[in-house]
Parts: sequence; C-alpha cells; structure tokens
Amino acid sequence: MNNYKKSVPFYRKALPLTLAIATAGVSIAFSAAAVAAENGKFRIGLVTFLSGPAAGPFGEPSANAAKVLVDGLNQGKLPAPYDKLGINGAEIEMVIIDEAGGAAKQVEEFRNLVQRQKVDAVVGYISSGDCLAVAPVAEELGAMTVLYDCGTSQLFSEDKTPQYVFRTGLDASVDNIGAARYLAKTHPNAVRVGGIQQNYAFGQDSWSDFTLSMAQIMPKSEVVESQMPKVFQGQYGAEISALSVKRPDIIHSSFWGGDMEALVLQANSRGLFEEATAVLTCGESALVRYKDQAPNGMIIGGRGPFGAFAPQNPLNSWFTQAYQSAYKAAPTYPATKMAQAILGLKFAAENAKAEAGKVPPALEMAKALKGATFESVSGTVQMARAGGHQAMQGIAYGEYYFDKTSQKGSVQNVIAFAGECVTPPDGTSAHDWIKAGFPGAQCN
Amino acid sequence: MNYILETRALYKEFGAVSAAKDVNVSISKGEVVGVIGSNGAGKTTFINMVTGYLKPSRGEILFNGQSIIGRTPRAITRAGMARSFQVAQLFPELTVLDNLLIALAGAESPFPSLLRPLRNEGRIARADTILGEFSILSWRDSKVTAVPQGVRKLIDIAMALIGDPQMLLLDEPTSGVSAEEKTQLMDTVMQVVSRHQVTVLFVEHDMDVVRRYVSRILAFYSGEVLADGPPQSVLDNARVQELVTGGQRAHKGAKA
Amino acid sequence: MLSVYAVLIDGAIYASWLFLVAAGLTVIYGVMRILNMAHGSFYAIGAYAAASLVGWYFNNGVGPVWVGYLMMLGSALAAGLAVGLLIERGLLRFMYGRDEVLMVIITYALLLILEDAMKMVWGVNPYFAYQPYAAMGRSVLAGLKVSNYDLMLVGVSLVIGFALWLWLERTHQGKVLRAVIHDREVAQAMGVNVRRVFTLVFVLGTVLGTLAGALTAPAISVAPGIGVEIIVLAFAVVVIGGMGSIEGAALGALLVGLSRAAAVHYAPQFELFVIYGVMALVLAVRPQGLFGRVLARKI
Amino acid sequence: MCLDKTELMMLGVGVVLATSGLVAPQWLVFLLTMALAKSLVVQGVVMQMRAGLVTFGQGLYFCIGGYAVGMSGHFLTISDLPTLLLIGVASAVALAMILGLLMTRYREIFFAMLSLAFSMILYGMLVKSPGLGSTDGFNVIAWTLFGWSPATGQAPLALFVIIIAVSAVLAVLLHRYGHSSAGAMCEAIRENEVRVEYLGQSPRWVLYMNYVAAAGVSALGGGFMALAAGHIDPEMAYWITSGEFVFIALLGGTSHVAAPILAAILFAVVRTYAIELVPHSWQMILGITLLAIIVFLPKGLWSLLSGQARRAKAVEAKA
Repeated sequence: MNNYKKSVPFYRKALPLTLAIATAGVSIAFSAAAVAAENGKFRIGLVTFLSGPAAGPFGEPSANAAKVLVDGLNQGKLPAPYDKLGINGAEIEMVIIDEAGGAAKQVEEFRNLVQRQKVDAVVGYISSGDCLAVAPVAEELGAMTVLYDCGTSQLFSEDKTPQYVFRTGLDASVDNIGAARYLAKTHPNAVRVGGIQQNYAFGQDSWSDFTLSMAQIMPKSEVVESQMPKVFQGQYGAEISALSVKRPDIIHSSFWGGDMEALVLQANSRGLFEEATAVLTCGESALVRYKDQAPNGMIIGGRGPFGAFAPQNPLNSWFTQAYQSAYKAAPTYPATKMAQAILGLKFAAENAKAEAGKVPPALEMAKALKGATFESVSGTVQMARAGGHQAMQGIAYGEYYFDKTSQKGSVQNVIAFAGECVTPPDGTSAHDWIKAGFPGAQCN
Repeated sequence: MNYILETRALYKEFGAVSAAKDVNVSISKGEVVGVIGSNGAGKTTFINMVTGYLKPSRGEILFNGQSIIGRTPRAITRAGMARSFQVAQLFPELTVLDNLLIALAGAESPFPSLLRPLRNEGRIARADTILGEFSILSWRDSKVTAVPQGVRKLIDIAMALIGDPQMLLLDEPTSGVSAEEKTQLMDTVMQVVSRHQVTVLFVEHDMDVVRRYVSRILAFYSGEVLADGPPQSVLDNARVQELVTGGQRAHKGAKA
Repeated sequence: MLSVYAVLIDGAIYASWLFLVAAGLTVIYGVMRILNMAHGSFYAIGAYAAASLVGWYFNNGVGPVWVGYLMMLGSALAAGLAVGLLIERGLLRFMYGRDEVLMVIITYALLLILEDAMKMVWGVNPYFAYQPYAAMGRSVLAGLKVSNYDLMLVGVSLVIGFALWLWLERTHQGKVLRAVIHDREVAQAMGVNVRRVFTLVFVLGTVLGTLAGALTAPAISVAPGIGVEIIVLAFAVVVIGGMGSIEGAALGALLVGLSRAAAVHYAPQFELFVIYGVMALVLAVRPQGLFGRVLARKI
Repeated sequence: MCLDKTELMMLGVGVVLATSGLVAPQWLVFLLTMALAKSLVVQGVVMQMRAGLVTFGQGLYFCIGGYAVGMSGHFLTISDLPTLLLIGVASAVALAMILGLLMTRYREIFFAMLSLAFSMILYGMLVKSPGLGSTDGFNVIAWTLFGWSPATGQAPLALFVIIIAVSAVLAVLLHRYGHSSAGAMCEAIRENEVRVEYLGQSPRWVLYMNYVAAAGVSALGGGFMALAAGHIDPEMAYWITSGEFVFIALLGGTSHVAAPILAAILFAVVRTYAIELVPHSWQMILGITLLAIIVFLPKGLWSLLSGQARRAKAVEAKA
C-alpha cells in the first residue's frame, strides 16, 4: 500500500506553494492599492474604446477631446463660465481605460477605478451593455458617473431611482424620432421604407423606434425591407441586393464606423443610393471621409447637436479650434459628446458646496447636476429627464453635400428639432410615447 | 459440443482483396493453438473479426456457443475473450502500474466509479502479482515510454490477462523483439497463461517457437485455412511448406 | 423571380470571397495539419497593406488607376512573403510534430500578437481606399445592379482555385505535396525535403490570406478586428468542405454563400447563424466534412 | 468521508483566502470572485483536456449557466442563490446530455470546431433576441441566501466567501474524480482509445459522462459570473471567450485541480495591470505569455510547483 505513493507525484508538497503564491498575489495587490492614494487632484476615470472596431470612429476622437479639454481646463484657457482652473480649482488627472472586453470586465474595471485608483468621478462608456452593467455598480459604490455616448433607452428604466449616474448624451430613440420628423419635412411623399441595421441591440432598437415613429409621422409610409447583418461584417452585397429589389424610397440605417463607410461605398457604387435616399443616424462621424463616394442629398445625423451640427458659441469655437490645432481635424460628434460630459462634470463639481481647490464629495456633485442646466459646446443642456439625470437636447439632421472644387464635404438644409419635440417625458418609455402619438411634444 | 470458439464459413472482403475465405475453425477449452502464415495471409484479420474490430462480410462466429457477430469489441471482451496486439497497445504517458490498474478497473465494471480511487490495496496487490508472474515488477513505476519493446509486449499481454479471460488471442507476441529474446519471452508468456488455465490462440512467424508450445496449428494462406491439426502433420504438409513456411523464408529474406 | 437571380448572384459573389479567404487556410492544413487561427490576421495584414499603399497613391496626385491594382497585388505579395517567412522560419518550424490542437493554440497566440502588432503599425483609425472599387463601375445582371469589382472577384477566385487544383493534381511538385499529405515519414524516406515543402506551403497559404485581404480592402473600410471577424467564417467553410481539400473549400464556400444569400433574401432572421447551422449539420452527417478522408486505425 | 492531505490543504487555502477577503480591499475581493468564477469554467475545460479533448466552445455552458441564472431572476423573480445556481447547472446538464450524444462522436480538431459551432449558434440566437437585450444583455437582480439579503456593499464579500466555499468543495470532488477509475479511464482514452475498448469499456460512455459533468461545472462558473458582475450578455458564448478559457487551462496545466484556480487568479491580476500599464498592447502580452508557456512549460505553471516540490523531496531524502 505504502510503496505505491512513490509514483504519486508532488501534490502534497505543491500545496504550500499554492498558498505562498496566493498570499503573495494578495500582498502585491495590496501594495498596488496603497500607491493609488488621494493626492488632492481631481481624478477622472475615463473609459472608452482604445481597441476594436469602435476605437477609430468613436474611442480615439473621444479620448482626444478629453485630452484637449483637460489640458485647456488645467491651464484655465476655456471661456466663461468654465474659466476656473481645472475643476473647482483642483488640477485634473485622467486615468484612461480601454472599454473593450465585454460588460463583465467593465464592471471589474469600474470597481478598480473607484476602489483602487480612487478616482473622484468616472466619465465614459460607448457600449449600451457596458452602461447598463456599470450603472448599478456606480449607485452601489456611490461614485459620480457621467455616461457620455451610450444610447439605450433601458438605462433609466433599469436604474429607476438614479442618484450618482447621469447621461449627458441623448437617448437613441431621439435620433430616430428626429429622423422621421426630418423626413416628414423634406421627403413628405416618400412611401416605401427600407432599413439596414447592425444586428445588435443598438441597431434593433433604432429600427423599431424609427418604424414606430414613421407609422405616426408619415402614416402613408410602409416598411418594405429590413436587413440586419452581423455587426462588423463589412460586406453587404447580398443585403444591398435584397434592399434594391424592393425599390425603396428611403433607406434608414443606424450603421456607424467602418461598417457605415463600407455600406455607403458599396450601396453608392451599386446605385442603391441613387434610387433611394439614405438616412444615416450616425452619418456625421465620417463627414470628412465620404469624399465623392457618398451621394449629395444623403441625410446624416450626429446623434444630437454635436460635431458638424454643434451651434456657434464661444465654447464650441474654442473647442473646435483647440481640437483642430491638436489633431489636424474637426471634432466629430463623439468628440463633442465627450467634451459635453466633462463640462457637465465640471459644472457639477463647481456648483457643489465645497471650498475652492477641494474635490467635493460625490453626493454633493450629484445633487448639483441633478436637474441642472449648463452651458456646453453643443449649446445649453438641460438635465430635464429621468428625474434630472438624463440630458435633454434638440437634434438636427442635414443633407450631405460634396464640393468637387474644394474636395470638402459639408452638411446642408440642416433642420433642428427642439428637445421637447423629440424626447419622451418622464414616466413613459420611448415606445409608448411614440405609439401614443407623441403626447405633449412641442415642435417648432 | 463444448467448443469455446467456433467460426462457420467466415468471409471478409476488402474491395477486391479477400482476407478471409470460408474459414471454419473450432477450438475447445484449454487448447493452445498456433496460427502461422505469411504477412497478409489473414491472421490478424481473423483475430480482428473474432474480437469484433472488423465485421465479417459473411459467416458466423460462436463464442461459448453464442453468436457474437455485430457485437462490439468491449462486449466480446466482457464475454471473456481478451487479446494482445501486434504493436503493444498501451497508455504511453502513464506508469506501467497505472496501465494495469486501469485494465483491472476496466475489467471489474463497465461503469467505472466516479469518486472511488483507482488505486486501492486490492488492485495494486493484484497488479503486482501479475507483474511478478511476468517478472517485470521492476518496471512497475516507470512510464511506459521508458520501457523496452520486449517488456511492452509483456505488459500488453498482462493487461489482457488481468481480467481473467476464458480465451486469450495473442497477435504475434514476439514481433518487434530480437531473435535471442524471443524464446525466453515466449517461455514466460506460456508459463503464465498455462498457470491461468486459459485457452490460447497465438499468431507466430517463427516455426521453432510455434513447435515448442502448441498442441495444434492453423496455417493460413491468402485468407484460407490451408491446414489444421497437430503441429507435425501441418508442418509436414506439402502445400504448407510450399506456400507458408517456404514463403516465410523468402519473406524473412526480404525483411533482412 | 428577380430575387432568385439575386440570390444566385449574391451567393456566387459571397462564395467566391469566402473561397479566397478559406483557400490559404485549407492549403496549410492539408499539407501541414496546422489549423491556422492567425489566418485572419494574415487577411487583415493584406488588407491594411493594400489599403494604406493604395490610399496613399490615390491621395497624392492622380496616377493611372491600373497602377493602383498592381499596388494591391504587390503589397499583398510582399506582406505575405515577409510575414509567412518570418513566422514559419522564426516560430512554427520549432513546433512541428506537436499535437494538432496544440498547433491551433499556438496560432491563437500568434493571432493575439499580430492583432496588436497591426494596431502599432497602422493605428486604430480605419483605412478607406475605395478608388479601385469605385473606378470599375457597375453593370446590370438580370435587372440587378452589380459592382464590376465583385464580378472580378468571382473571376479571380475561379482562377486561383483552378490554379491550385492544377498545381496539386497535375504537377510534379503537387505529387510531392500529396505524398507529404498522405504520409510524412514515407515522403521523408522517399527523399522529399519536407521542411522545404512546409516553408513553401506556409508562405503560399499566407500569401493567399493577404491576397484575400488586399482584394477585399477597397470594398470595405479597413479597421481593427476585421481579421478576427473572418477566422471563424473561414474555419466553417474549411470544416464543411473537409479540411485540407481545395475542392472541399470551393464546395463549402458555395454552400455557405448560397445558403447565406438565401437567408438574407427570404429569412433575414436566420442569417446570423446559418453558417454554423450548415456546419453543424454537415459535421453531424459527415464528421470528416464533404471531401474529408477518414483514416481507419490499423492494429 | 476522510480527506487526504491534498484535500485538507485545498480546504485550508480556501479558509485562508476567505478570511483574507475580510481585510483585502473590495476591488481585490471582486477581482478574485470573478477569477474564481472563471476557474470553475476552466475546470470544465481541463476535465475534457485530461480526456484529450480541447473545446473551443465551453463558453456555451458558461453562457447557459449565466443566462439561466439571469432569466430565472428576471422572469421567475427567483432570487435565492442556491436555487438560481441549481437551475443554471440543471439547464446546462440537460443541454449537454443532448449535445453530448453528438459531441462524443468527435475527437481532436473536429471536437474543437463542433463545440465552437454550437456556442456560436447560441451566441447568434441571443443576439437575435431583443427580449433578452440582444448584445446589451440585461442586469441580474440582487441575490438572496435562504431569505437573507446582504446589505448594500456587503454582497461582493458575501459572494466571495460563498464562491470560495463552493470552489473548495468542488476542488475536493474533482480531485477525487481525477484519481478515480473514471478519471483514470479518461486519461486512458486520451492515450489509446482502442485499448480502452478492448478493456471492455465504452470510451463514448466515459466521454459522455465527462462531457456532461464538465458542462455542469462550467455552468456553475457562469452562474457565479452573472451574480458577481450583475450583468450578462451574449459575449459569454462568443468563441473568443472560450479561447480565453483554453488559455487559462494551458496556463495552469492539467496536472492538479488547484492549477486552474491559480491560473485564473494569475490571469486576472496580470490582465488588470496589463490593461492599465499598456492599454494598447495587452493582447500581445497575453499572446507572448501563451507561447512562452507552450514552449517552456508545456505542462503549465503547475509543473513549476511540482518541479520545486520534487526538488524539495530530494532534499528531504538527503537529510
């Protein structure tokens, strides 16, 4: 019996080592935690895509915008009312994290930011899944959190009584209600409607919001085709044929990034966008890149009064100029939205009851931002929805126009719709509001 | 009739080639039968059919009077027919002891236990005994990969024997073993199997080896049983000398 | 009726693209028994190389368009040769003879590395080199407007497929290759220089990968992650057709291409997993794939 | 049941970890919880690796476990942790019993690819289900334990203790399974299936049982992941996720039940810091690590430990 133990290896000896390594790991982590202590600076955790397909069109402009703005703030370069140094006089320090890797990992990283990095606020999140996952954690940890881009309508119906979570970007339903309203004004006779969306939550929601709105706003219109290719598929030959055989007048798409550019290129060169007018709710983010590959008259949006749709005001002209000089390109809508989020945070901190140079407690910041109205690069922002946690702003659409001589693309026939016109009131979901025929909407 | 193994009009074709033509063999309990025949004569095919690895094209196989056509190798093994292989079929990354313990556990129950350990005194003692019988106990705790060919052949046979089969089929027990080792190896094997009182059928090229141990010889040629009977009569059979033993010399020449 | 033609045309186009993507994978597996997860990265590298070069060419001054096409092929070839040689000589040859599944994992590691390497070289911003695609214009088939570039892809993949088949079936080198496929040891014994064959085949496979990427680049916007997206697709095609068989890859591509096109037109809701559905189905009926060989074990 | 020394050790490590949770910073507690949840899935991968099968689709059962927990919380408003986890395991086992009939016919690369196909089919279905939030997935409701619901901020620590307890018990069971006849038979099948058949055993039956068991274990990990992260999405079934599990399995090696746990923790720590220090090239670091492991430590990190242990033994012998 005993002697066979010889052939049983090591286990007995190995386990103390496991113990050793485990404890070692714990202690390492401890020391690391100790390093990231409070240092009097206003630490912002910035989360956006640094890798993956969303990094180019969204993540990078956002991160760049944040850098431009934070530098500007730390040097007190911004025009009033944001001319105070840093945030509330405290220098700003950013911790940038990659949003890639899925919601579960983002929850982990969020906890790391708050509990290990000891950031005073978190700004970020493009993916709706990440927003949904992070919100409850933010509430649990009492961490001031400003979501800048994700568009899911679920956010505040999941997080019913938000306290620390704010969203300065608009609900995706606004894009599509706005799109329908723009069509009613510009293409009142369009009937046959087709759509192509990336097959994931954002695409599916956008499509249902849009079709519902069309049924209300342009009752004569009918949906003739809906395509939902895999996200990041890149090749849309079959989808384009499927659409074109149905001969639609309007083609709605919530595509973004590389997929959108590929779609425009392929559909345009196959003549689809000559027969049908394309409506791209995220179209603005590639304004400078379409060149002559997009047809004039293609309808594009910027998910709010952002990017090319941002109004002229001192803040925006400073931002545009600063961004231009830093990155040799005009800021696209993700950049503007990021700037807006940081300005919102600064507004919150400086209107919270706290002595200058100090970082106010999260609860105070939250109270200050709740229901507030602050100036932004996109004009005036009212935190007027979701009990004062969701920004309400107008949305604008326009038509793409390419100038052969200057080789520059621009937006024309811009029509803006007021926030009250496209945003559901509190207490009703976007779907119900649309189905009910937009009760209480005030349109210009 | 108390034949332990009986085949009736057994045929096996691989496309055009026929590896078994009307093979009728009856073996009674306790016999020690040697099978001779040059390569491709159908010896291994015969064993593979009898143990269910190959399905015969036509014909009947009875084990203890029951048909085993279409049964899986495991079912036939469970019924009491074990075999060894031309190239030892072992678990190379495991120790010799574990190889035998697994063989034993496998023989004990078709549904191995999920939580009760493989190693228990009973099994280990049993494995040690059989390793002792084959006098390879010294290799017990070394990995199979570290064990020489001759020993592997013995382990292979030991694994077949440890389940106490009624009948044992040895497919060229001495292949891949140097000429000088052969006799010694066969002596060990035959001593053990006779001690276990198991009916044995073994395939062998070397006539001297065969002559030493068997009470009966089957001579295969291109799928047919050329001759069947006591060693001397078969080996003196003219056609056997012409086609098998003669062929063997040529075959050996080719090999060398 | 129109949509039936559409299904056939779209199916053919998509299938030929799939074949381009899968050819390199199946050649490498067929000879080397390596299911190369990094193949997607090769595709991406080819796409980036072509997109950046072609984009640069068209953005600086207007040269003749055909130069652009030459640049596409040239960049794909160069990138393929460089990457293929580097990886085969620098890494894989030390790994030969290892377990097939382990090789998959090795190439998986390779994929992780290459993905970031590409990010370092080309950044995260999409490359958009549409000129070769747009310049070809379009034609009308059965009332359906089709891009000539896509039609050209069909031609190219037919040529490549036929060339590969000829090479494998009709040339001496092909015979040598098939010898290696059937039995490495025997081939070695016959005096075939297996290492050289491996290098040759791996580089060939890599070039096929980069070529597929380069040919796709003008139609899409080349962004991080495009490689990862196509691996599983290519795997599915190769597995359906029977791993290592050119005819198989072709048939698999056609099967997937047509079923996907049909799904897009008639049942868009199934489009997303029609490919895996076909794969699971084929494997359930023919575990070794349509053209795969089963090797019975001799005991 | 009497525990052998290894098992006592593992339980000991569990107790130490659990108590250290009381003093460790919360982020670390959470990180370890997630790592342990993953390690459970990896246990499932390792179980099959021991039988010579590498699955690129264990995310299937990871995801099933997670969604079963999330959905029964969401639609059946069950919040009791053990019930939720049991539902998760049960649904995974049920599915595995069906798929297993097919999967056990395949080996090597084909097994890998088919497992991948099945998990990608689930991924596709989930993405196609707006009711389940499509790619966004949905949040998992807060759990309770036999009617007790942890105070805000307490849940992570409580869950940490629970998952340690579960992993420890499971480790003991898997340790026994590994040394049992069935466990040995799995290795035998990896080594030489024909011989196993000729031992009167049915390789398919052994593999089937092993496959189903592995599915259950992995689903448990998925359930814990859902409860810990509070959110689930189809990403769980994506092939990259499954690849990560294979990665961790190789990192640790298959020679000991504690190896996957160790590897998962190491992986989590390394990745967290890699993302922080080199946010743009942490994949590359993972890739290089993986290659290094395959080339220098083919039996995984654990072989380091065992190596040391043997040396320790040698020294002992001399003394």
